[in-house]
Amino acid sequence: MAQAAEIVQVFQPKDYKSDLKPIWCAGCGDFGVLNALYKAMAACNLDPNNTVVVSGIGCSSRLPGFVSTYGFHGVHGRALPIATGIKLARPELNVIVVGGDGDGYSIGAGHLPHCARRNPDITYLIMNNNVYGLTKGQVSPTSTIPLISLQSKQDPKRWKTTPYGSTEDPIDPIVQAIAHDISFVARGFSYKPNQLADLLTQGIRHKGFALIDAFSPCPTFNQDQTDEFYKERTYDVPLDHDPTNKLKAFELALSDEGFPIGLIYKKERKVSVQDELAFLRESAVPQSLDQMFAHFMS
Amino acid sequence: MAQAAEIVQVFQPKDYKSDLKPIWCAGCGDFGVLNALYKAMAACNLDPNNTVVVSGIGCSSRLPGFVSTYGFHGVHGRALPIATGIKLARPELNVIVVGGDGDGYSIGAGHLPHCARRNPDITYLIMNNNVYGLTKGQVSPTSTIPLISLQSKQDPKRWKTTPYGSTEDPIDPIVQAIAHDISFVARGFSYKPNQLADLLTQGIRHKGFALIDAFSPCPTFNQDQTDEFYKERTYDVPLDHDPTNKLKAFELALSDEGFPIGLIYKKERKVSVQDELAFLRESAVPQSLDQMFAHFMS
Amino acid sequence: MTQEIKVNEAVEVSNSTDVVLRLAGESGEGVVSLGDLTVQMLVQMGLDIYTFQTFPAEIKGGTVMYQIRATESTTLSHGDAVDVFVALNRDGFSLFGDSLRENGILVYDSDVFTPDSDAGRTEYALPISTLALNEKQAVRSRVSPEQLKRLPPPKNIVGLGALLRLVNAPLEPAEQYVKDLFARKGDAIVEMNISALHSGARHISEQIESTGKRAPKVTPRFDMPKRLTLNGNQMLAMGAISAGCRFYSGYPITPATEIMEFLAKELPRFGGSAVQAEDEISALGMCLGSSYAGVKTMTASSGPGISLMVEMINLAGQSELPVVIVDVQRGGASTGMPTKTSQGDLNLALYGVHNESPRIVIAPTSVTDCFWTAVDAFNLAEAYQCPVILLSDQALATRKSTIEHPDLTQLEIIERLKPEAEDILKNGYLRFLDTPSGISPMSIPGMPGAQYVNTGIEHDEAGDPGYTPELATVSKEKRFRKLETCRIEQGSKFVRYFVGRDEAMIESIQDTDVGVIAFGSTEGVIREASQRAINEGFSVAHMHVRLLNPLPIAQIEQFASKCKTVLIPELNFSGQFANWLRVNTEIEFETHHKDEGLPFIPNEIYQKITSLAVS
Amino acid sequence: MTQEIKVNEAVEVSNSTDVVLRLAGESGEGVVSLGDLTVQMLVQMGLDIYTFQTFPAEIKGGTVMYQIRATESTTLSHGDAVDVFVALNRDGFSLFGDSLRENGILVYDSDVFTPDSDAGRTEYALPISTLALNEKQAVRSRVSPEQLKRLPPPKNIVGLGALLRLVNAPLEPAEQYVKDLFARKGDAIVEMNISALHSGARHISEQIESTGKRAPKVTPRFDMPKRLTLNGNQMLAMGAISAGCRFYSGYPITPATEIMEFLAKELPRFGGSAVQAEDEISALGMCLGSSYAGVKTMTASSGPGISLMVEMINLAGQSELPVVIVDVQRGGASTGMPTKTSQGDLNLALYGVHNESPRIVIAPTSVTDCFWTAVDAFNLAEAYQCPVILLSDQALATRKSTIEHPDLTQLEIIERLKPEAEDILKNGYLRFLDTPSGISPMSIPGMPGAQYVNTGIEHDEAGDPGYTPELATVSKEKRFRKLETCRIEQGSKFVRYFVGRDEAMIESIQDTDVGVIAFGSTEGVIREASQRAINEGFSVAHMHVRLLNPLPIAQIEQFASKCKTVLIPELNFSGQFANWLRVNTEIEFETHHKDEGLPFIPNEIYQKITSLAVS
Ligand SMILES: Cc1ncc(C[n+]2csc(CCOP(=O)(O)OP(=O)(O)O)c2C)c(N)n1
Ligand SMILES: Cc1ncc(C[n+]2csc(CCOP(=O)(O)OP(=O)(O)O)c2C)c(N)n1
Ligand code: SF4
Ligand code: SF4
Ligand SMILES: [Mg+2]
Ligand SMILES: [Mg+2]
Repeated sequence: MAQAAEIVQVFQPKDYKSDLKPIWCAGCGDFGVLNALYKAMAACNLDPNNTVVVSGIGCSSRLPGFVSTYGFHGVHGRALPIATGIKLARPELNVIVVGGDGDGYSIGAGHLPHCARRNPDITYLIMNNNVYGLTKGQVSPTSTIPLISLQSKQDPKRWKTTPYGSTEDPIDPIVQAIAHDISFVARGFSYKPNQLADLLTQGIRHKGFALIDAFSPCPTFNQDQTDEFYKERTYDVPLDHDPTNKLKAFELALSDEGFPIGLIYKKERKVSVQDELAFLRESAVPQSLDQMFAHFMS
Repeated sequence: MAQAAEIVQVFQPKDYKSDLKPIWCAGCGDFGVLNALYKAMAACNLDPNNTVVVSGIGCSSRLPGFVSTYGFHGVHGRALPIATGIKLARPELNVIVVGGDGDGYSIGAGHLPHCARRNPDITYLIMNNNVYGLTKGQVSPTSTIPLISLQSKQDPKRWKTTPYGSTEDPIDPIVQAIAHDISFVARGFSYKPNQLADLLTQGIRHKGFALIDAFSPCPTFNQDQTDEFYKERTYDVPLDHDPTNKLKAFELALSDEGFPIGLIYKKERKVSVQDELAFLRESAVPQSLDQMFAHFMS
Repeated sequence: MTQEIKVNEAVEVSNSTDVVLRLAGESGEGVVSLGDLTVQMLVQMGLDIYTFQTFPAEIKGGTVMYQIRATESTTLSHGDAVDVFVALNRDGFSLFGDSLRENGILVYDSDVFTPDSDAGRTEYALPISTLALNEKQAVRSRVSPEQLKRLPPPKNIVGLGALLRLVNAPLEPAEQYVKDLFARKGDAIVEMNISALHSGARHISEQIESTGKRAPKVTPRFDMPKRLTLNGNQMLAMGAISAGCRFYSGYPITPATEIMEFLAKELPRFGGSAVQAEDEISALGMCLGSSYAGVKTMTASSGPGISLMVEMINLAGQSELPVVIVDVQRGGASTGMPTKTSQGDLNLALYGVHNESPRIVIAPTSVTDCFWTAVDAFNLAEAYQCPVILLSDQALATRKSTIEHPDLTQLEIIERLKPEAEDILKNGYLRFLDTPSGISPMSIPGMPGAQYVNTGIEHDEAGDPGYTPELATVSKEKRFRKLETCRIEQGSKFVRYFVGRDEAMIESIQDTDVGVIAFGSTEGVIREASQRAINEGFSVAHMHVRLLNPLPIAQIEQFASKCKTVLIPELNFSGQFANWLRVNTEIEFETHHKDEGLPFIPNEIYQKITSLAVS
Repeated sequence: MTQEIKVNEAVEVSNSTDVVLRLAGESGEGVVSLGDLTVQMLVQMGLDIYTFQTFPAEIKGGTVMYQIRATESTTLSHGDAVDVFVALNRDGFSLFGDSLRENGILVYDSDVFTPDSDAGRTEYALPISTLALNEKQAVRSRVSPEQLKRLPPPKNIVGLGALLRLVNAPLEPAEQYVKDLFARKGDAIVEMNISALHSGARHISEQIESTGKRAPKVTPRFDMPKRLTLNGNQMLAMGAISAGCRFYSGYPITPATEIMEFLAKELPRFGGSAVQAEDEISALGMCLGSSYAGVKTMTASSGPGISLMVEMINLAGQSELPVVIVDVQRGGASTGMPTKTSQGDLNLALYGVHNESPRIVIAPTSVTDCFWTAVDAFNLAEAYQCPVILLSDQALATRKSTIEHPDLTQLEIIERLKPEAEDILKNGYLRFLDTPSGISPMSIPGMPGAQYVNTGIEHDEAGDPGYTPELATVSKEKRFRKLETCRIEQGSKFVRYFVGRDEAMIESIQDTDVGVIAFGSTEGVIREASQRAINEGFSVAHMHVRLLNPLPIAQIEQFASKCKTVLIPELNFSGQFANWLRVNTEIEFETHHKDEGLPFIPNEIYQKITSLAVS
């Protein structure tokens, strides 16, 4: 049997391109991310018919339209619950979630810890441009714009709802992800596309919930965190970093020396909710409708 | 002037008792927490007229009815935004938020990191009973009930929506709070009331957002995490612990040896949103309505 | 030890055919378990049961009330005045005692309080604690000190004995029941409880002998086939499973949680799963994901949770996803009165959407109908590919009722329209194909060549975003056309006509004085009330509408045309159903609406009907 | 360098009193800035401006359209057919070109595309890029190579010159404007731009000379006093500040974000603050907190965000907190059509609540009215202590209009009723005191002895939880009584009557053939349409309702009684306002409703009015 020739369909990155042309601005970081995703999907040989790409709302969340798989473009901030529902209903499907920093860390922030607790086998790719792109340039939870005095010269058009700078500290999505005990936590960068493709490949292959936060600069609305900015400040995760050591992962993420790119934290053997539910279904004694009613007869 | 006698009203714990009798079950941990709160309020000499206690929905969230201050008993999971609104509108008021683990960590989870970013000067007291009390016994994000097989003897009545155990890992609220960079993170225990009163006192005095997670067992619906359970597993934060060292705080919180009680993390000099907004108001050049209109005249 | 008590057949027994018992006392003090026990016994006696409970919002403390009506024929409501009131404390009596009928019987726990006496009623003192303690003392020597310490005095059983005696019921079935219940605790405990049963009975018997007053007598029907005893939440959950629901996600909320509790236990046995979500938004989100993936799915909540779902329901309507959303309505706006009942969420179900996308709204009418309405909900969701909101309510959800086993051979299951593989190959695939019915074949992930992006953005037939005025018009019309298709295909199936208690054909309704049109859980009480009016010579007909949106307009107008006056009774503040009729129909009517947290009682509807017939 | 161009006064000039310009092209390619420049110049010429824009949902790419109507008297709509269409690419023309009137003028960027020619219209080729590049080349030697590299060719200014010439406008004001605009960039740049202005003008002039076709002529009114040029969002924000709003929290969403952007900049100058929340639930939560603490507060969003606020709005209604919630309605259900307009959220505003708690719903009718309606919203919220939902829409919000400076002496500010310190001392304090008006004095933290717990649970006058049927009834009636008080006190202030363009008294409306009743942003277009009908001899009156809940029923019924036929036009799918009238009034009417993302144009309403007058 093992010898029997099996026709294995081998997909190329281009097979994941849909007919819709991305509507992103020229120079948007999301193009690089999309290409990395095509590559990762090919590397994992995902069948487009058995794959669903789920998103919320935002520039980045338009991505499902640009891949040839099944897609679910939901409402703002709710991609994770929707994706979890898909995975729990049909564990054999490949489920990939994409979206923006606003979508995932602001309005969607309440779902992240709970998705981490469930650890479904889905891959979550955040295109982190440190700004709200689609609504044209407001602070996001990852924006870094310190408060300034009213007299200062900062261009108020750049940060539209915080013209004098933000009164809020940015979050650190990686530290937060480790604290939530997400079982695969990585950082990528749109302008390091091969590495990003590799991280996505690992994330898709990882059995459990994988979060890849990818810097994906928005040249239209964020002139602070540009591609240049990140090119200068990112560095590869040191080779000797042990991602399975949580405290070390925190230490790496907290360090002040720029942004490490690569796999930062990994928790092995964390059970996935779809497996636990399958276990319950399989260990249950099947029942007929009549048997169910019988409990209440008297 | 400094010598002029000022009549300083000194409040006693009993002054914070309202006429409503708590409706909690006999033996509920929340009684101890309430008493600790009375003490802490007295220790801080809070004027009941200038103090607001805000809550969501749950057994614990009924607390505002039992104190003699102003109170806001809102909707499930939204106490932090409401409290933030009060503080930002009237920075001179003392604002204390109380509620349950479900209220704060489940439906309210999305507000926690953002309140941390803002760091308003409010004190958040979570009565953590590891269960949904008011809805009569479902898992909360802090419940620990491992999945079991259907054949096992676990009493399915105890965990009503997860009769075979939970498919989700519990969160660690302390690790999460440190990751969110909440500027004062402590753990208390209803059955160590003096220590809890002391932590609350510190939290109220702390300038910024303070979170105190207090174990407050629910004898009616949680027979796993009882007062006995916690009496056996809690210990005082070691005297040499440096709460201002974030990595050390993580290390303490992550350690497997039971639950440290005391101040675990503290971030000094984190600016509060109410101060930043005050700064903006103060540094702004005041404007009349006519001046505002003038910008658009032509 | 068990001493036979002969019933004095000479004592006065009302010849009413049914009896209404009401128990009230401190929550957590055994009211509910005594009620449940009593129900059990009455069911075993072959009687029909219909309960009504109100709980305090507190976990412990507060006053709980448990009303049981038992009849020889099918019960349609919890009744009007109470025949026997069992007050376990003073608060219970003062809060809920006013429903005791004139000449009714008050049993009170004389260990706890003594009511001010009232000439109109008969009062029986029952020192429940003392009697129970005596029974415990009696077995002291037969159990270990350890066991004795943990042994609760059998207060419930004392109460049960008294209640059974009061309604003239034999004690044998209760004896058998008690034996089974305590068998594993050993003989001593069994005998203590049997003795307690008789002790309660004897204590009341003595007083009955002296006053001659007993409650209405209901004759046991021991030859009855077995029936189900269930409440609305349970029946609804069973209907969902029977309809093929295999995924549930929800967030706890009173009074809907029980549905999830039921499904969490049962679904795995049917190859399905239930997941507690972190909030209601996530719950419905998971459901939409699961439906998109091809699995039938449901969530249940109450007002506050449904409010949070508004955005997500709209996504389902706009992107044509089948999903069932149960709203177990509770009392009050905002947090309101979680343990009380209402029909106040009709507006939200109909209109709770920004801009407009289609949804179907249905409401079950009785405990039995909870089963069929759940089945209908899934069928409608699948057939018309849209959210279906099912409006139950607290009274219906917690109402225990004896019902027939639903005839499962009548179960018809509708599956959503799927594209054919051949068709996809030949013509490609358009998820939102514009069709005469508005219904488009829906692919599910895994179908080759039928990929599409499900989206809430306005979109063309392929699902691609588009904003032209033409597209906006055409695609909205397409989506709402499904509701017109539904109205035509389903309208007549979702109305029922009654004359008095009995179902009737519309053809048999002619020249009626008063026609009642209503929806939801009020069906039984209206049937009982109109039967009473008919018995007194009034001309009354009743139409109950189970499909609220799309509304069966033609059927409603036809019914109304046969009635001189139409009455619209409902349990909400502004008359939401009446207003919905104003929007959709030309009919004229009188309204009767209120929203105080309690279900209607028959007398209230009867009064309203007869006043309209007269005027 | 600047060569004077003489206008050939002999060329044909339509004698229409107004002109409609429409620009369309690739988003991000200068359409909006050319439009804004043109508006600026037309305003400086003393003309009245009324714009209408639609944006693509994409950030860049997609087609954007900018319509400008300029008139000598007050403009009430963006007009019907377009007189001059400037197409900057082929898509722009094919998507938006159909509105060009017969005999209209099409100007196209001949560097980009050539339209299929059409006998009916006049076509002017304008090689904008080439002309602009020429101008850039001409200053090459006068700027540094660095500067040259970053210097964009002055395409907008070329376009502006051409447009001004087309509408027969003098170039001097534009010259001055360009000088000021570029002054800090140095003489070379100033001169390049002035030259570009003339280059565009000259290029079109030559073609005008040859065809003799120019657009309708509008005579400048240079003596006009200064006016405001603003859109609805800006006026609304200014109204809020003027009404005393000192706290704002919101979450970005198209098309409401601009309100927050405005307030974030301005509020600190007035001693207030704006905070961007993590989501809409938090935004409204912060507002309720701030209102409870005694500060006037507002949030703004659009459909998806308002949907998320449903639970929190209900809390405000139930616990009687004043708060203003702005819904800038956009097109489509769910994510829908974010950059299009609609009046589709009326249902949600009226009924988006589980069970029932009071709220007020109002809608502004014009850019000016956005100011006053914002003021009203705060006053009503404070006066009746409940949430006020203000329904704006995308078209109104983004519509730029020249308006009079609002007369701030007319500003009346209402503050909430507060308890008197003496009274508290003497009688204690009951937050929810039941009063004849339903309005209770509201304390704020800091007031000694007036502590209470604000709660969404059903509660008594003190605010303590309670669930008795009596309390449920009494307290709900109390809360809804406020709406009746509001209806009586405010009803007549929130309706306006028009005969044609002009405001009228109800007394002057008699025996009218067609009465139009409408709400929201359609006021101007209806006034214009009915004026046109009146000019042609039809008998038309118009009532515009600014208060949707509580509805001024008496006023509406009175108006309707004076009209033979009533028409209800609105921009949504099912006729939500018409249905609301069915619920509340006895009047009969015809409806005209659609929801395709665009505002009405006058002709469409005119057609409807006249067809009804005739039939
Ligand atoms: C409930 C709701 N609130 C607000 C919006 C408006 N909105 C759309 S996308 C977006 C944020 C976009 O930022 P991000 O998620 O970072 O994505 P990006 O565009 O930067 O890729 C917002 C606020 C919405 N669609 N729905
Ligand atoms: C929107 C909404 N969803 C659900 C509920 C029902 N509910 C009330 S309290 C509660 C959880 C209570 O648990 P917790 O917050 O831990 O408080 P505790 O009772 O344990 O003190 C829930 C689910 C609600 N009131 N509102
Ligand atoms: S606005 Fe920014 S994030 Fe959006 S498409 Fe343009 S560059 Fe990308
Ligand atoms: S149910 Fe639990 S948490 Fe609630 S009052 Fe009782 S003991 Fe306390
Ligand atoms: Mg972003
Ligand atoms: Mg809890």
